[in-house]
Amino acid sequence: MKENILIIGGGAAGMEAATQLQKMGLTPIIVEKSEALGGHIAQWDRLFPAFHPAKDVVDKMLDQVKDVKTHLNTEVIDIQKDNNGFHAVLSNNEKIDAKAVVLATGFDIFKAERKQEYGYGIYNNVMTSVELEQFFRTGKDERINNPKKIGFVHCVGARDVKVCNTYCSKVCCTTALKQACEIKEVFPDAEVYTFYMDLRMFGPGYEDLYLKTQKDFDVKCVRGRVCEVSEDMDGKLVIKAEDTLFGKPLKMTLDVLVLMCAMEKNKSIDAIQQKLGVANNSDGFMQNSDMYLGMNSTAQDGVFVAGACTAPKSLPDTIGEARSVATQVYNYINR
Amino acid sequence: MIVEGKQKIWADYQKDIPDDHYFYVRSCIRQSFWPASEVTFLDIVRNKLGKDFYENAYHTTCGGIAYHSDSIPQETAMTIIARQFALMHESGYENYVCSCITSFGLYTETLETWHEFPELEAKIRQYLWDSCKKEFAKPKYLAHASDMIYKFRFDIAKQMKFPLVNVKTGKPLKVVEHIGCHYSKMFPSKGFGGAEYPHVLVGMVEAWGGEVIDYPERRQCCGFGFRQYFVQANRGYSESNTHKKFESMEPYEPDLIITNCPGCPYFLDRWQYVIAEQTGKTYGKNGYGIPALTYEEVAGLVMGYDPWDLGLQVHQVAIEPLLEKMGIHYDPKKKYQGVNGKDLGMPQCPMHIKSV
Amino acid sequence: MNSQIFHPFVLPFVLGMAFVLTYCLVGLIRVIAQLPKDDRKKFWRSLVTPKTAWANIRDLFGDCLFHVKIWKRNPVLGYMHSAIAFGWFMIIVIGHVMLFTLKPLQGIEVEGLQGMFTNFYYPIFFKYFAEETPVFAFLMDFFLLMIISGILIAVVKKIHSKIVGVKRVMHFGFADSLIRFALWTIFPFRLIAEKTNIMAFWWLYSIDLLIFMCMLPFTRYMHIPTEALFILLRHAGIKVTEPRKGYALAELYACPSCGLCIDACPMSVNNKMSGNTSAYFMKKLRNKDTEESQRIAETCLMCGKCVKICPVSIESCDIKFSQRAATPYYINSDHSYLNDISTESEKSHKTLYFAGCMTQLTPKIMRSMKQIMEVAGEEYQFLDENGGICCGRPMMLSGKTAEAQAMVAKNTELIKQSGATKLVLSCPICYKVFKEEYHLEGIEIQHHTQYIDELIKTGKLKVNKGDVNYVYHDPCELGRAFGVYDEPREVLENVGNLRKAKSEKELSICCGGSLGSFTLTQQERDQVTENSVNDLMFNNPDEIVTACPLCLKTFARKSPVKVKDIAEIVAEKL
Amino acid sequence: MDFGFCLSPSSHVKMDSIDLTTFNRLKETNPDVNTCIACGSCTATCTAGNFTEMSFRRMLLMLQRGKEDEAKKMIQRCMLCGKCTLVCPRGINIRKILLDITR
Repeated sequence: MKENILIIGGGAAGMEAATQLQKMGLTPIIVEKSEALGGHIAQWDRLFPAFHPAKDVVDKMLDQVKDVKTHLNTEVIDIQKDNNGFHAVLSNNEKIDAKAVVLATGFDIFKAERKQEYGYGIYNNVMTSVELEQFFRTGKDERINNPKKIGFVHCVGARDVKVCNTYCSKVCCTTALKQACEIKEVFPDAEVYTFYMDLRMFGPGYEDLYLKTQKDFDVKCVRGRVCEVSEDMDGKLVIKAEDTLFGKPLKMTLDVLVLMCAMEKNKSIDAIQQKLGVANNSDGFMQNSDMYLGMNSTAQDGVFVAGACTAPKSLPDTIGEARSVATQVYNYINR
Repeated sequence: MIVEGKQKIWADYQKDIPDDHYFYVRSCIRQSFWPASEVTFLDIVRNKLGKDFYENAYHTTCGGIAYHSDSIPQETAMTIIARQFALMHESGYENYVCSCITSFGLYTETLETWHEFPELEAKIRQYLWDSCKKEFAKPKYLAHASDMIYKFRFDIAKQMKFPLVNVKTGKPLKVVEHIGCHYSKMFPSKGFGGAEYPHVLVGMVEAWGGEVIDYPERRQCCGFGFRQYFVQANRGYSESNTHKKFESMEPYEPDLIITNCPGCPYFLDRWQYVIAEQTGKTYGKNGYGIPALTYEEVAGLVMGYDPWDLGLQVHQVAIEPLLEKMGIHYDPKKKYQGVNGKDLGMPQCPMHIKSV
Repeated sequence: MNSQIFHPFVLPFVLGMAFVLTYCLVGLIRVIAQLPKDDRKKFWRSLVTPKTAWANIRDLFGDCLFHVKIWKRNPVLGYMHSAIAFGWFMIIVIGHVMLFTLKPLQGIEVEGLQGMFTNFYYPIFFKYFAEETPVFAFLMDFFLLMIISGILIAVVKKIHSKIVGVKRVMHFGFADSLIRFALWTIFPFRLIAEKTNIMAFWWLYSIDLLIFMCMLPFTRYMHIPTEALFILLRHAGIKVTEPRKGYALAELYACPSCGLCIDACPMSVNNKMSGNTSAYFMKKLRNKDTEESQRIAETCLMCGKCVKICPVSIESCDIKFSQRAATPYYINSDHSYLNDISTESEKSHKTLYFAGCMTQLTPKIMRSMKQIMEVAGEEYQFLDENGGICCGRPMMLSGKTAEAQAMVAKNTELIKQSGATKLVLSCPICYKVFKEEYHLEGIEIQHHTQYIDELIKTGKLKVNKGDVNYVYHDPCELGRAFGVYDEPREVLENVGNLRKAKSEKELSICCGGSLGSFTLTQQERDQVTENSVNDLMFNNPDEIVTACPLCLKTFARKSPVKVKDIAEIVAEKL
Repeated sequence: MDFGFCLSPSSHVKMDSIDLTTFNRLKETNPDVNTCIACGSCTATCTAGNFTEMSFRRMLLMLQRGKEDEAKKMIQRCMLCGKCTLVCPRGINIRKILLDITR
C-alpha cells in the first residue's frame, strides 16, 4: 500500500499531515508555491502564550518531513479526477497521480491598505503585526527607533463589514498582547496601548498572558476601535478612538501604530479549488462537509482540507487538524 | 508621508467623464454666497476651454437643504430631482453637472437608491407625471463642477498667468484643500481620490504650482451641517467644528484654503471672523485670516481674472495679502464698487480681524 | 561582719537607683500631663474611689507580682515570672524590714541626711554591713533561690522556647540581651557575695544593678514599672485617644514584648506575616517607627485575640485604631445623599431585621432568616431587603469615626421610625457597631444567633435534631467582642451534634476575611483561612457552621466540608 | 460681541496632555489597579451605588483619563463597606486602593 497523497501547501498543516501520512505507510507529496517549507509560521519570531521560539517548532516539523517528496516553487496548475484517483499537473510540468488530495493552503494576511483611514502605506510609522514580528526577528525596522508611545489596533480586516470580513480572526488578540509585551521588553520606558473591541483569550494560558500584559508589562488596554489616523508636523501619528468604557472619545499622538491584520482565505488556490469542486463558506474560506464531524472532508470525495484554509486557526488548532486529516485520508484509502 | 501610497489610492479612485456637452445646474448656496463663482466657471469652461455647457432657465433647487434639515421627505426631494433630469432629457443632454456638493450628494444618493430599489424609481416617475406631466431619463454621467475643473486642470494650467507661487520667495503657496463632506464621504467611488485622500482639489492645486498640506483634522467637517447652523442656539457647535480645523492647520501656516462645496468656504470664512471677535485670535499672519476660496475663484485667480470681478471682496477675510503673495495687481479703490463703478460704501471693520 | 557603714561598691547601685527613679518620675508626670483633662480628673478620682482602689491593689499584686494571668495560660511561665518578680519584691521588703528591726539592735545608727543615704542602700547590701538573724537569713536565701529558679527557667526558655510551650518569641537587639544578662546575673552574684563575702562579687552585684537600672528605660524591662501605672489608668476607665500620648504611651511601655500575642495572632501562619503582630506593632511604635507601625496597624485583622490573651491586658487594637485615625486620607466623605432616602415604611412591627451589606452577598442567610421568622410566626419588617445603608463600622475601621456618623444617623432614623422594639442582625460587624456606636434606647439588639436561641427556648420555634456533626466558628466580632459563645452552641446542640474545634471561643482563629485589614493580599488572607479551617477540622466535623456572612464567604473558598450559617442550619431543621 | 452662541470645548480626552501622577503613584503601591477588566461587578454591588453614581471601575478610568477631581468627588460617596472587594473577579483590593487614592 504505497498510494500517493497530494498535499497542496507546505505550511504547518501540510508538513504535519505529511508526517503523519508517511508514518501510516502512505506516500505524501507536498507541493509548495514558495521557495521553502514552513509557511507563515516560519516568518514568526515567538509564539503565544509562552513566548516560545517559533523556530524550534518549525525546525522539528521540517526534520520530520525531510524524507517527504516535496516540490518547492511549484504550483498545481491543473487537476483531474477519474476512477483511479487524481491526476495533477504541476507548474514544473511534472505529473502526479494521487489517491487523495489534501488542501492545506492556509491563509493570506489582510492587505492593511484596504483600511484607508489607518493610512498604512501612506503614513511612515504605521506598520502591520507581521512587520513587527519581522522586527522582533531581525531587530531592524526603520519605523521603529526608540519609540515612546506605541499603539496596537485589533481587528484590522476582521469583524468589519466595510471590508466584507465579518468573522473573527481568532489569533490576533493574543498576538497583539504577546507583541505588546515584547515591545515593552525591548523598550521598557515606552507606553503601549492596545485598542480592542473584545479581548478573546480563548486558549489555555491566554488569559494569564492578558493578566501578565496588564500587571507586569503595564500595557494599557483601551476598549474602542481607532477610527482615524493622521500625521502631525513632526511625522508623528495622531489617532482618534473612543474609550467606550469611559464613554468619551480619545485623541493621542503615537510614534508607531501596529495594525493587527486578520487572516483571509488564500485566494491563489481558487482555480484548483474550483476544478476540485470545493466551495467556499460565507466567510470566503473553504467549505468543509460538516462543522463538527466532517471538518477535514469536503463535498468532493477524496478531497480533504486541513488548517487555516477553512477558517482562521491557531498553530495548535492547525496541527490538530493536520493529524486528524491524516486519519481521515488513511480511512478513505482503506475503505 | 509616503506620496506613492496616495498616488496608488488616487489611481484607484478615478471616474471617466465625457469630454463635452454638459447640462449645468446651479447651486442655491453658491449663487447667493459666491455669485461670481458660477459666472467665472461658465466663462472658463465655455470661453476659455470652449466646452458646451447648457443651462436650462427652468431648473430649480435640488431640495437638498430642505431634505437635510428634515423639512421634506425623501420622495419629494427625489421628485424635484426627477424633474431636473426631465429638463436635461428634454434639452437633449445626458451629462449632468451640478455646482453644489449637497446636490451632488443627493443626486448620487438618489441614483444609487433607485438602482437598489427600482420600485421606488417607478413610484417617483409616477409622482413626476402626476405633478407636472413630465418624464425623465437618468443621466449617463453625473459629475460635480469641480470634477470638470479637475478634468481640465492642465488645460487651465496652460493658460495660467499667476501660478500658486509666492512671488517674493519663489516658494509654492501652502494650500489647505477641503472637500465638501457630500462629495465623496457617502460614496467614495463617486469622487476623484475617494473619501480618505480626495484628489479632486489636490489635483488642481498641484497642477497650478501650489503645495497641499496634510494636517491632522483635514477630515473634519467645515461645521455647516445644516441643523447645526440653521438653529442659532446650535451655531456654537458649528463654530467649534471650524475652530478645531483652524487650530489643527494653524502651525502649517497655510496661505489659502480651497474648497469645492459652496457652504464650506462660507463657514471657513465667516467663522474666522466670529472666532476673532470672540477670542481675539486670527489664523493668518499679522492680524489677517486665511482666505477660504472656491475652486472657481482659485482657477479665476491663476488665470488672471480681476479679483473684484471674482467677487473676492464678499469674503470676510481680506484677500489682499494673498494677491500680493501671488503678485496679482489689484485696484484697492475698486474693491467696493458695484457695476459701472457705483460706490457701494465700505462695510464696517471688525475689531480683531483685518478686512483690508 | 564589717562594722562599717559605707563601702564604695554601693555607689553604682545608688547611681542607678537615683537615675531610674528620676526617669520614672518624669515619665509619670509626662503621661499624666498628656491625658485629656477629663481623663485626668477620672484618674485622680479612681485612686480614691474604694471600688477602683481595691481593683488596683488586687491587680497590682495579682498581675505585677504573681502574674496570675500567665499562670492561667502557662504555669511554667507563670512560675518564672512570679518567682522573679515576687521573689525580688520580697527581698526588697525583707531588706527594709531588717533595716528597721535589726539595725538598731546592732547599734549602727546614723542620723540626718547621711542616715537617709545609708538607709537608701543598706537593705540592698544588708548582709555586708550587718548580721541577719537566722529567720531573716532563711527567708532571704529562700526568696533568692526562688528568683534564681525563675531565672533558670528563663535561661531554658531563651535556649529552647518550645520546652516551655512557646512557639515564637520576639527577636531583640543588643541592649535587650545585655540587660537580660545583667538581670540574670544580679542574684547569683548577690548569693555568692553573701555566702563568700568576696569583694569582687559585691562589686559585680552592684554594677549589675547599675547596668539593669540604667538600661531599664531603654528596653522592654521598662514594662516592670510602667505596668503598675497602666493598671491604675486602666481601672480609671481611660480610653486611647492618640497613638503615642498619655494612656497609649503607658500601654506602649507596659507591653513586656513577651510575644504571647505572636503565637495567638491569626497572621502568624508564617514568619513573614508574624511581623504583623501586636508585639511588633507596640515595639515599632515605642521606637517611633511611624511608617512601620502604620503598616502593621493597617494590616491587622482587628480580630482582638491578642488583646484577649495579653497577660497585661493591653488594648493594642485601640492603639491601632488611633494610629489609623492619625493617617491623612483625604476622602472627605460626603454622604449627604443619604438625606434624600425616604424613611416612609409600612405599619410598624415589633421585630426589625437588618441583614447588612455582607449578608446581601449571602442571600441564603436572608432567605433562612425570613423562613425562620415566618415559621416562628414573628411579625417582622425587613429593613434592607432592597439594599440598605452600611452600618458604618467598615468606615470606622479605617479610623474615620466622624465620617461614619452620617450612616449611623440615617440608620438610626430608619430604625427608630419603624417603631420596632427589637433589632435582629445577621452580621456581627453590624452587631458590634449597633451595640457600641448607636443610641437605640428601648430597642433590644440581637444577633440572629441569640434571636434564634431565644425563639427555640421560648418554644416559638420547633426544630428537629439531626445527626450531623457540626463545628462552630466564633466570629471575632460576636465572640471575643461580646462573649456570645453559648447561644450558638446551644442552638446547634438542638439540631445536631457539636464537635469541638482545636481553639474555641476567645481563642478562635479569625477566618482571614475580616474587613479589619486593609492591606492583606488575597494570598495572605488565604493562608490565614487555611490555618483557621484546619483548626476547625480538628475533630473532623461534617459541616462548619458560622454566624457571620463574611466568615461564610471566606471559609467557602477553602473548606473541605460544607460551610453554612447557623440560620441555614436551623432553617433546614424546621 | 455677543453672537448668542459660543465655542464649546472639545469632548476629546487629550491623552498627550493629561496628568497621570496620581494614577502612577497608585500603580506603584497597588499594581493590581492595572488588572481591572471593567466587568462592573464592583459597581453593581456597591452599597453607595444604590443611591449614587458611585462606580469604582469608572473611577479608575477617570484617574487614567486625567479626570482626577471627578474621581475624588466620586470617592466621597463611598462607605468603605467592602462588598466591591469581595466580588472583584480579579481579586483587586479595592478598599485599600480607595484609601490610597486620597492618601
